Amino acid sequence: MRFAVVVFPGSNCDRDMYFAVKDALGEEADLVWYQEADLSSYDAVLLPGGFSYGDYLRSGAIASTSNVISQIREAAEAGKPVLGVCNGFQILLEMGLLPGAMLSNKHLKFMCHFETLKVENAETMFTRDYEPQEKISIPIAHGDGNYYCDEATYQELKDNRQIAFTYENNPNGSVGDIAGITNKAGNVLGMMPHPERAVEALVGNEDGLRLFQSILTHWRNNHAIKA
Amino acid sequence: MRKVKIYITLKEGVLDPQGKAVQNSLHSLEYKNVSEVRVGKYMEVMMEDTNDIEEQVDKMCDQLLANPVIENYTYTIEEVV
Amino acid sequence: MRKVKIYITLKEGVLDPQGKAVQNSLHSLEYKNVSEVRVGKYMEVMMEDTNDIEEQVDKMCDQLLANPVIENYTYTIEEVV
Amino acid sequence: MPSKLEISPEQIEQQKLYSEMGLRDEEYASIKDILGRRPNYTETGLFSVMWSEHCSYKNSKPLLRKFPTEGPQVLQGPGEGAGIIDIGDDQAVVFKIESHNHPSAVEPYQGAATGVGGILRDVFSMGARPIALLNSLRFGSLKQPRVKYLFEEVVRGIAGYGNCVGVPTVGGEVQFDNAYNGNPLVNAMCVGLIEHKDIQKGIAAGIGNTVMYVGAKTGRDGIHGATFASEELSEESEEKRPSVQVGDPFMEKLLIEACLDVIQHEALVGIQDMGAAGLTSSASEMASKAGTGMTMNLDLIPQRELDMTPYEMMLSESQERMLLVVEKGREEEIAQVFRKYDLEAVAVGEVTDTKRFRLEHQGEMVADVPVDSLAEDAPVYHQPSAIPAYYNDFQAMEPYVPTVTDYQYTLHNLLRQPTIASKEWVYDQYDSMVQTNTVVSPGSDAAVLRVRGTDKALAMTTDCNSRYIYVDPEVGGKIAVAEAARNIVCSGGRPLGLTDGLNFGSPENPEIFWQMEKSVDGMSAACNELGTPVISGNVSLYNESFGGQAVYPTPVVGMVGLIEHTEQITTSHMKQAGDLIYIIGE
Ligand SMILES: Nc1ncnc2c1ncn2[C@@H]1O[C@H](COP(=O)(O)OP(=O)(O)O)[C@@H](O)[C@H]1O
Repeated sequence: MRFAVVVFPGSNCDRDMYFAVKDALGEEADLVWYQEADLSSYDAVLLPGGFSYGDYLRSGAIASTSNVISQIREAAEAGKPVLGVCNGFQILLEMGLLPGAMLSNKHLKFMCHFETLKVENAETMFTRDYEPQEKISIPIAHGDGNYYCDEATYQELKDNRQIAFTYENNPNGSVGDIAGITNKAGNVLGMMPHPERAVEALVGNEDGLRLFQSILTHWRNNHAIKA
Repeated sequence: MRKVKIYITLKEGVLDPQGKAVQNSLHSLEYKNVSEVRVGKYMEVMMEDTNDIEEQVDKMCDQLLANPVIENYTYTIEEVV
Repeated sequence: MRKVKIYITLKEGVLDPQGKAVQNSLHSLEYKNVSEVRVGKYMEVMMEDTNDIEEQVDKMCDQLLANPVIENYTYTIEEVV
Repeated sequence: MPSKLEISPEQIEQQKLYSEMGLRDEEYASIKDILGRRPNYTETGLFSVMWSEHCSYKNSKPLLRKFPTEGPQVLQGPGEGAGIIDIGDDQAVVFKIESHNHPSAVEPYQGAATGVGGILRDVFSMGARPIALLNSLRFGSLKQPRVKYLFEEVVRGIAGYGNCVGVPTVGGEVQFDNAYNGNPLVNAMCVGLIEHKDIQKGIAAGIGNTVMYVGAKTGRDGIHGATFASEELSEESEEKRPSVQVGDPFMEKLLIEACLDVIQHEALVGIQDMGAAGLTSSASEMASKAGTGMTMNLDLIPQRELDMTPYEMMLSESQERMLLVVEKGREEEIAQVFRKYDLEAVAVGEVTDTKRFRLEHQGEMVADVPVDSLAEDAPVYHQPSAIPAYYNDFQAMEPYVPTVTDYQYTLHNLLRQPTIASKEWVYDQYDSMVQTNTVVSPGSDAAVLRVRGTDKALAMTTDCNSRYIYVDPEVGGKIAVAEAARNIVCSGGRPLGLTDGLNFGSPENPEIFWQMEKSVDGMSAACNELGTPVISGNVSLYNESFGGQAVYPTPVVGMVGLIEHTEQITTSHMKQAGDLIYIIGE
């Protein structure tokens, strides 16, 4: 399976994402610079964390107006897995692929540590290798991770089972303890915690690896069907 | 040349962690008569005049400068000599 | 009750990386007639009226709201009914 | 020669305007000797920054010579942007510590942030990818509102910059003491990883080659920052506020990636960052090191503000700028590498064989001085030293043995001390994991990062107990080095070498100079004993508050060690109930 890691000016978890796919998952990955990207030949699109455009104006806002965005939209519409982590999630929100918006953490501080997440929906293509309601430990590292949406949207997220992960101890003030959500179709996932930082026991744990494995399992099953 | 002054505020109902923090600090500095603080953005954009400048500014705000999910904006346009 | 609107801007000559990033982004969105963007803060403070309200606001700004090393501020005070 | 509006050379001499720029009478006289005439305004500015303590180490040079700087593992000792130590497999580790004390006292967020930015540039300008940041912080009593503000903003500034550029902040130390009430210390350390073949030098070699300017445009920020850093803090420094620089970590991130690309380009001859004293120091040092000269046309310098004078351009400390020397005729190839990152590389000058530093502006020659006179010929002072009265008093005292009756109470009391208490509030704000190499995060003795693609790891720490050093600088200096080495060993590593950040009061005070001398003696002795050479460092003097009260002598040690196999990594945390606890040593 081939993964594209889209690199924006100011992305800084791009290489981490690349190594997670290449070394831990053992699949193909390319770092693609936003201006030169041709995403059409990839099976999945990954938007890494970092501070695209310095997080100036609003996190993810400036990146969400760049040229590559239309290709990301196309990939999403084609049903390919699109994963946005941290700044990648913020970009997905700003471009409207996912509902809601990000505010500053409730205590206004950047935070970096492991958090316990609950897998709310273990049936998505990103979570199928987890147990329903399984608790996993994944690092967060963000200043603007306070997910906001209005009441009606929150109800919709719940009704459609779009909430993929919640925090056990909400660190940032997010509505409904939300840590990660998918689109309605289930092929676009945005999450603040960093699964790519949890793919090796030496530097943390392997709780995030199964997220990438889920994508792979899903893809293989699909291809087996087609073939 | 025009100076466009843009004011971006959080929508009512959207929690404002920064405003809350400022408000708390003001209280602890003994400004007891302060009852609410909201923090937004203020931008000054210098641009050459065109016929459709208002339309342009609206578009700029909708497209980039403000996030309609959480923010409102207003602006004024001034002449600069 | 008064609504104090406070505008905080970077002093002249102080680098505004944020303004520059926004400006570049507006250019690549084809707003070619934009020549400069400066980004500041806008605050709305609700406070009960007192005789020395201007003095109070000045003090608040100097002490907390603005960073006198790199920022300037102005404000207006409106009556709220 | 001078521009119309400028103050004339005669006025500078008669009204002693040079002294406002920090030059002494005898220094001005020797500049006149060197030039064979009176320096003009711009030239006086060039000398004033290059001959400041910050750039010339004129008061500390005699002491720095005492440090052992050699060893089989040392690839680059003091003198370049940062030192380099071999770690085998054609890889090396690059590191340095730097202070940003005075800027942080005036504007803590930006002061700390730009301190991080500066030390990063020192490391990636060597060709290394920055893999870790550490810091060493000193503040006064947290009971003072201003101190609390400084503490919070400094931490926020370090986080703001380091998190954005994507280099993990993995360790540090914080001490609170009244001695730092008026003058906080903010030292930042950066560690980088490099392949031997990629090691760069800041040299302007090759007569006729082109000098290129890359990065942020030059503004009026930080003008006289270097001399500002070499003066005692006074009421006046409050007025010098506009000299505070604002950092742009986003620009820095682009610069890191672009510079790491450009070092692979064969047309690149030399590269150096513009740190303290900006264009002046980077340009003159690059030429001096190569034994060449340089001519620059200041009209070509990218400028952020209107009507900047040569003086302002040459002394500006605008951040996120680099100076490159590239093969003549290949400028466009280099520019292209930077264009990918939306950065402009502009040709601004030429390497010459004149050994002179010449600046043109609007058709006039505005400066023409020998390159070496700026970079090499600064005066060196051997300050008098005197044993402080307090030292003899302390030495005469009987060792104090506290009587503890209620151990629990005493323990709780100790843990309540801000200096001893957990620093989680601080390091939780730092992204300590980005780059996914952090094996041991802040909270243990030393931070440990694996070297990707190998089974090796690096341990790193910053240490300095300034109260010990105040009481006995020589013994305290030994303790600082030994503590750092113990932290490395306890993490499974073998200490390789260290960088030092010497933070002291005014060297013109004999008692302070004595503190400097003795702590350097102590540190050197420990370095010799442990086989850990000093490969880089920084000196920050005149750390005194309004009343002239000096900070505690604070020579910070930043040490890096090598762990041969990741399985040897150990942490200081208790592992499980029932394990036995041993005490080793005295
Ligand atoms: N300013 C700081 N930045 C990052 N980490 C810090 C900072 N201050 C302390 N730490 C971390 O907190 C832990 C405890 O620090 P400290 O109290 O100085 O311990 P010790 O005295 O054992 O070295 C260490 O892991 C250290 O790296």
